[in-house]
Amino acid sequence: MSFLQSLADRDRVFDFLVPEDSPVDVRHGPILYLEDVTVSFDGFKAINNLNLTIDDGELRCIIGPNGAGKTTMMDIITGKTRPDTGTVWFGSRHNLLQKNEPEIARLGIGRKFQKPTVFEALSVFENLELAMAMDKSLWPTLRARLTSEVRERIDAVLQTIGLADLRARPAGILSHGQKQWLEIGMLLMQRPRLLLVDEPVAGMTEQEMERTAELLTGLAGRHSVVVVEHDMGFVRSIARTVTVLHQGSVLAEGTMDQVANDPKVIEVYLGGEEEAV
Amino acid sequence: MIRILPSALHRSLSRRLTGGLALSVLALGISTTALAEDAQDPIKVGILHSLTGTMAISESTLKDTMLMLIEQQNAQGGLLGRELEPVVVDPASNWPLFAEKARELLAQEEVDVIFGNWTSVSRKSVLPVVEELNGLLFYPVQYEGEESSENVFYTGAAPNQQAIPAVDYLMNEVGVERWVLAGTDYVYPRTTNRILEAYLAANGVGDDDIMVNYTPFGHSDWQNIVSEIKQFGSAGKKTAVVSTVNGDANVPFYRELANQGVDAADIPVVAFSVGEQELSGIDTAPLVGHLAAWNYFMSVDNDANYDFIDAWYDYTGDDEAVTNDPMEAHYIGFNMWLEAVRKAGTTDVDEVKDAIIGVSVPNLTGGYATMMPNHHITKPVLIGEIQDNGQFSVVWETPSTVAGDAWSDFLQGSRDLISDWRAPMRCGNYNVVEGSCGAGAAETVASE
Amino acid sequence: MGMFSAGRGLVGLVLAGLLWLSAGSALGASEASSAPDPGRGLLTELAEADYNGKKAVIDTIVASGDERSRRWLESLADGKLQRLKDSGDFVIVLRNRGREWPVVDALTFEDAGEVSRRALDRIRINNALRGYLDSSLALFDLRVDDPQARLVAARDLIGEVDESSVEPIARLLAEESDSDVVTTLELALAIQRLDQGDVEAVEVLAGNLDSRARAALSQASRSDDPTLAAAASEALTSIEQVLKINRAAETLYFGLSLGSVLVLAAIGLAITFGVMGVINMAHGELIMLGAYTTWAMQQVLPGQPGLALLLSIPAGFLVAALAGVAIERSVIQFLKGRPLETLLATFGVSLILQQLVRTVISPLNRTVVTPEWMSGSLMVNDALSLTLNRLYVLGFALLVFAALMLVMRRTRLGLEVRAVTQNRAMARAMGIRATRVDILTFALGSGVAGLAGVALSQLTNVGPNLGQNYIIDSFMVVVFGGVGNLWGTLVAGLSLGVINQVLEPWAGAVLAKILVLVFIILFIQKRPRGLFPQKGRAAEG
Amino acid sequence: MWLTRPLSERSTLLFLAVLGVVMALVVACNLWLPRGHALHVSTYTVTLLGKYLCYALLAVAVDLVWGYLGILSLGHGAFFALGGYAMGMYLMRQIGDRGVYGDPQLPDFMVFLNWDSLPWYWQGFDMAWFAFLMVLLAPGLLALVFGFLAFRSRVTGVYLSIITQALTFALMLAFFRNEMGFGGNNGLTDFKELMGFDLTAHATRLGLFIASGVALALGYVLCRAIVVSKLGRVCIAVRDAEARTRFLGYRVERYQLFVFMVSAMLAGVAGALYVPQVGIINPSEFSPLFSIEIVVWVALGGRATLFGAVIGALVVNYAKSVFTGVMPEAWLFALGALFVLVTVMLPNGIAGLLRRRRGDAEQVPTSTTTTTEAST
Repeated sequence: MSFLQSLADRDRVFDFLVPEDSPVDVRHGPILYLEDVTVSFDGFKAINNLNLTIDDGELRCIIGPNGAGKTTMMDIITGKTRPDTGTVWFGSRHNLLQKNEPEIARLGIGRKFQKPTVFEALSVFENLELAMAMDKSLWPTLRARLTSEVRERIDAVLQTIGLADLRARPAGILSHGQKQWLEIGMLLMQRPRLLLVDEPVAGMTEQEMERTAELLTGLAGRHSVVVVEHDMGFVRSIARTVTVLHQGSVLAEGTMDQVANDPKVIEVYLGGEEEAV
Repeated sequence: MIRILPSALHRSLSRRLTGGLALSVLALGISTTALAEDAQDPIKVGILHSLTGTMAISESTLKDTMLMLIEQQNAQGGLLGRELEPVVVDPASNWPLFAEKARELLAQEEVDVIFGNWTSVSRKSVLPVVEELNGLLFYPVQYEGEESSENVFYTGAAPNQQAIPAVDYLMNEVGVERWVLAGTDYVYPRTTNRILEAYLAANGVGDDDIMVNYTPFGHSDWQNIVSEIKQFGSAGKKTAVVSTVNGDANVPFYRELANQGVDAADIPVVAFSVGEQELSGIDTAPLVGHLAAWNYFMSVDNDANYDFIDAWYDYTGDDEAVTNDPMEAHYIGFNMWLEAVRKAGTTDVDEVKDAIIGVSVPNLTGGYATMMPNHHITKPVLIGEIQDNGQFSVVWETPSTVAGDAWSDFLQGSRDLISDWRAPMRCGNYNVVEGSCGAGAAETVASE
Repeated sequence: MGMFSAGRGLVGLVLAGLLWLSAGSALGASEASSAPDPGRGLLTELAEADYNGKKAVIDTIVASGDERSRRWLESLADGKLQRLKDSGDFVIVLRNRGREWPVVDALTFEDAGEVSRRALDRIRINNALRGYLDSSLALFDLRVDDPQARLVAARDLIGEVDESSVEPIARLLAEESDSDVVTTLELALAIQRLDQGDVEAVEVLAGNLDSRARAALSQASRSDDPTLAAAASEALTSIEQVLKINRAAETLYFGLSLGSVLVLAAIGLAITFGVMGVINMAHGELIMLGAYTTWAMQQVLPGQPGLALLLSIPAGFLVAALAGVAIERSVIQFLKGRPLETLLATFGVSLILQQLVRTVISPLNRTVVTPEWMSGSLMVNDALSLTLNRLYVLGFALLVFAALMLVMRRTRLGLEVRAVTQNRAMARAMGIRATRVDILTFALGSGVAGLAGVALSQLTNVGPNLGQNYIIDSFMVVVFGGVGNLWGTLVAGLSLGVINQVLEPWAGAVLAKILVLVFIILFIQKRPRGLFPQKGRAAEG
Repeated sequence: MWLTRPLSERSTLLFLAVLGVVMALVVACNLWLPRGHALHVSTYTVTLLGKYLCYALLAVAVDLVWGYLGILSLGHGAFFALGGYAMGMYLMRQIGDRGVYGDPQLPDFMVFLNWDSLPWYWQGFDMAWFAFLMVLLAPGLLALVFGFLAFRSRVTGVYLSIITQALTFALMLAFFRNEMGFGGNNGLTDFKELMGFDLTAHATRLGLFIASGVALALGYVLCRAIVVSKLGRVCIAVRDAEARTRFLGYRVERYQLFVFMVSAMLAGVAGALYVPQVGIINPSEFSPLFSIEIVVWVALGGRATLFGAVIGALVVNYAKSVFTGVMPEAWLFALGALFVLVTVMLPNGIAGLLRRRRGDAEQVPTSTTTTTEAST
């Protein structure tokens, strides 16, 4: 079966050629490196010559008006969309453009979607169980058992995201904010090197937002975190470095104050979104 | 995508399941209990025709025919002083369901005889059941032959009662030299065309002058094929199409012929599966002159036929209703069975089987049909031309009736086989060369 | 072969008779006297002769110059000239269905009441005889003023000319004014000359695409005379080349025609399925309803099939649309957002509708008459003719498509439909009544299915199984084109039609269909969202 | 052992117990109650029930991919039919020289259409082990090739459904072709015996009934084992949010392919047991409408419950058997109405009804619209 399976994998020729779970090499520079990336849909350039570097352990916020290409950028990093040109490197060893989503995920890049996507039919506990970093190929999954070690890890994360009481409930009944946390919890279970977080506080109450900010800042350092967000207040509360995207490329980069005073940014945002003001 | 929630709901659901299953089994069990037969009980006649699905178009009228015949018979006092009771089931044009329903009729309802089936595949499906449970089946449709079962009576035409005389007519009376054999891809056209190819070759028609074409069931786009036929027919020799195209595909076929200007004077089409009922769905004005070969036409000028038609008009309440060849086959088969039961004095299957061989009853074309020892019957062969009123006018007929041949003389495997279900032989596939019955033959040969 | 020469003899004879008639010496001699009608004698002879004998009698009837002969021959050709069994009188049947048939006296043409069909004997006639009759009837028309009728008559002469008729035809040709008739008659004469071994006749025939000319040439190419054979083969080769182009054009037309049927069947589904997301398995039955509406309309307006067909277009649309509304209100509205469940429920609806038609109308197919102006074909040249009914259907499909595009792009309804499709909640917030839009959209899709039914009634069976034959193809077309894209449906339908027809002569009908299906399967691998996928974020939902 | 896990579940044990008891009852009532006794179960009924059990196994196979993996296969009839054909070919070879033409090698239809020798793909089917292997391999390989292509290209949703439909439709047309050497429209029929047992014998029929029941039980346990494993949860994850699962590092297409193949093989087994009981296999089993009907059984019983599929298959087919006899001309109305009513009134099928009556409190959104609307 596993032989057939390896045949079924179209992106790999021979197993031994690709050291799959090799550590990310960050000795020579950043953990994520995008260069000259361009992608267009039907002639519309969603990403236009984008250059971006994220350092190991950094917490980076990315802002930009609607249609600036934030989500598309995430799609490219996680392998969902292939760019027309450009290169994307994870550490100095992994060319992400040659990998598909599961491989990228196994390298240690986790993603939280804009719309909270948890598995609604499964319990909170099971959601975390599926996300846990372990052998995710077919046979082991079929035969997997819940060891006490696994349980402990899941319990720990349940504590962190504050959903311990709801562990046995289906994820579908969680509130919007709880789903967001569950999703962050799932990212934690993956033990990623790099976390991509898309609009984590959309539709949250003040209190929920505070808690989310805590969660994310707590993550930085151990993990590199990229947050895409509209809410300026929230960004201000967590950000160290902010990158502004506009029409598919970087418009400005710096601290929140630097960026907020950049005349180009002000111009872009004036006709645009009210949050910027 | 729908999300259906979680596997947790499983639990003790199966408890309900128990109840349901047990109930249904119980219900089936009860329905199975048949009551002991008693002389005053009605004689049960099973009717196994599709009333739904693709074959309902052809078969549902046969069910009505049987109901009408039974009603008439009951009005005349029934049979052996007992009433006839029709048992109608619907095999829904589903071949395995035919077998199941046949089993239901024989094992559950304990009918004395079954009238049914249209397609060959449904007959093949029912055959083992009828043989296993020793039932009687009257099969009313023209078919490819190559079969003779002890329990089945074939009242439709075998290939020698339809195809060969039709080709003879075209060859001798119309002067056709070039042939298109067009059919639906299933066993009846395949066999008929193989027989015809052999027959034409024996009559000196070259391979170049024969074009064979098969189409799927219900084929509706005939543009290319008609165009090919036109081209094939423009070689300066008189050309005809022998069509074994089945049922529904005929309407678009004839429409395309008419619209591409192929008329009967240029390239006549002789069909073996197009009768009055099929024509009732077509505007026949452009088709006048195309031919069909059958053993009965509604237009036959005969009082028995007119009586039958009038009864049919009355029964259906529709003076535009049509009758056709398989209906006549049921008429003949039903009367033969009545006669055989009277002769045997019982409905016992084995006795009726013996009694029916040699029974003669009037057909609707002014002659008599006789049950032959091979369970096929004698029939006249009529060639008719389509009229603008959806009827056929007979242009030619065989001088006397033709006996159905179960095993074709023109096929390699069956050349040496005959069928005779009378006492000493009792064999459906007797090999005259080896002098032994069917499957046993090979064994004898092997052991010698 | 004997028959053919008999045919040629007849032509000569009739022509001679006609010329004689046209000389003015034909007078109705029978009218004057009250002596026994000679017609009765002629008809008795006709009734009693065998097929070959009947030909001679027909010649006599034609030569007699009796004014009634035309009607006699026509009735004979239709099988309506019949004889009463007891009296031996001749009648012409007016309507030959049912038990009692209305008749008129064949000699006086006066009404003779109704006669039981049992009391009648039909005067038998077969195909050969009918052909014989047709050409003699056509020759009655050679003298008429209408050049169109003369052309038809002239066409009948192609390949039927023999020595005896060369002379009279040549004379008629000299008097003929219409150029088409002239060419046709020249062709007819040239074929006869070619048969005689005249090399010059090849020139007249060269480049002519008529199949009978080709048949004559191919016969000549096998002739013993080397010059004739060479000239004929050369002419044949050049004809073959033209024919090849014609055949390619013909295949393309066949493909487009099949494609237009697919488009018509699928376009309604493209709306209900593509736009609303309802997997409507009863779509086929809505098509069936449209076809039955056509049938019903023709029953209401007997004798006016054309008018009935035209009226069926709005009627079919309405009937199917109303049925669609009923389905939407009774079933689909309860299944909002559960597209797969609509599949199951509408599957049930389709079973019910099918059986309803079987029970209420009949399990048998119904006759839908093709109006005069839709039968036959449009001759582009002698080898390429486009069947009219399919041409109309092709045009109709394009019209329906254009109208639909207009509705979707230019009307308030179209705008609302698109709004509701893209964001239901938002559209509702903006004051669009989503429920009303749902009903209207489903009605529109269903109504278009009804239109497809009206068109299909001209091509195929009108019966309870009609819908089932198209439902699977329809889904293939919509999916192949890309769900939610009307242009996709159009392009997909037409291209699948053409692919099928191009493959068919080469692979056979069954294999062609299989190959098309395999092609669809592989194509979807290449483009998992069809020919024209919806792009961007909307498609991800 | 992962396979035995379901055996510690109460629901599975209950299912097996019910199945076992009912089957034992049927067998007992058939063997030991005299004909004419009110509770006698005729052999006809036994065969009928055997057929239902095959359908139930088929429905379980469909529920596995549809209910848990979210793949609405409108072509599962193809796998069922392939398994059936593999069995049919074995049974044809078993006829040997007892066919009407007495040819020891060629089946009747080949003699009849003048084939001079057995085509290569008929070789080996005279051996039971080979035929039974093909019962699994033929549908399995088709599922492998088809699934490999489709899942690799990420064909999803209705596109996937329609190409599965195209697949079975193409196969139907292909098998109708007489040149294929599978008997064309007439298919394979007139079987005599299976592994030496006379197919018309009552004991054989009982045996086939029991075999079908055992196959259903094993198939059910296998599916449950998959469903309750972590792999089963991955499947549900794929069903509900395919992209998300991928970002968690699962190679979704492998999971899809695996489960699809298991399901196809189960369908093949169901087909193989079905054929000797109904006595015929012909291309109409490939008909797309049949495949849709299977889906209807599952939906009617309740999707994603496995036992719901069993109930659905039994109820619909039982209704069909009864109605076609009791009301031959109106049964389609009843069946059609049943489909409509159940879908409209019981969104979670009969299983859902049972669950509701038990009063399960937890109500969770069951459709995407609810969630989409909530999030927009």
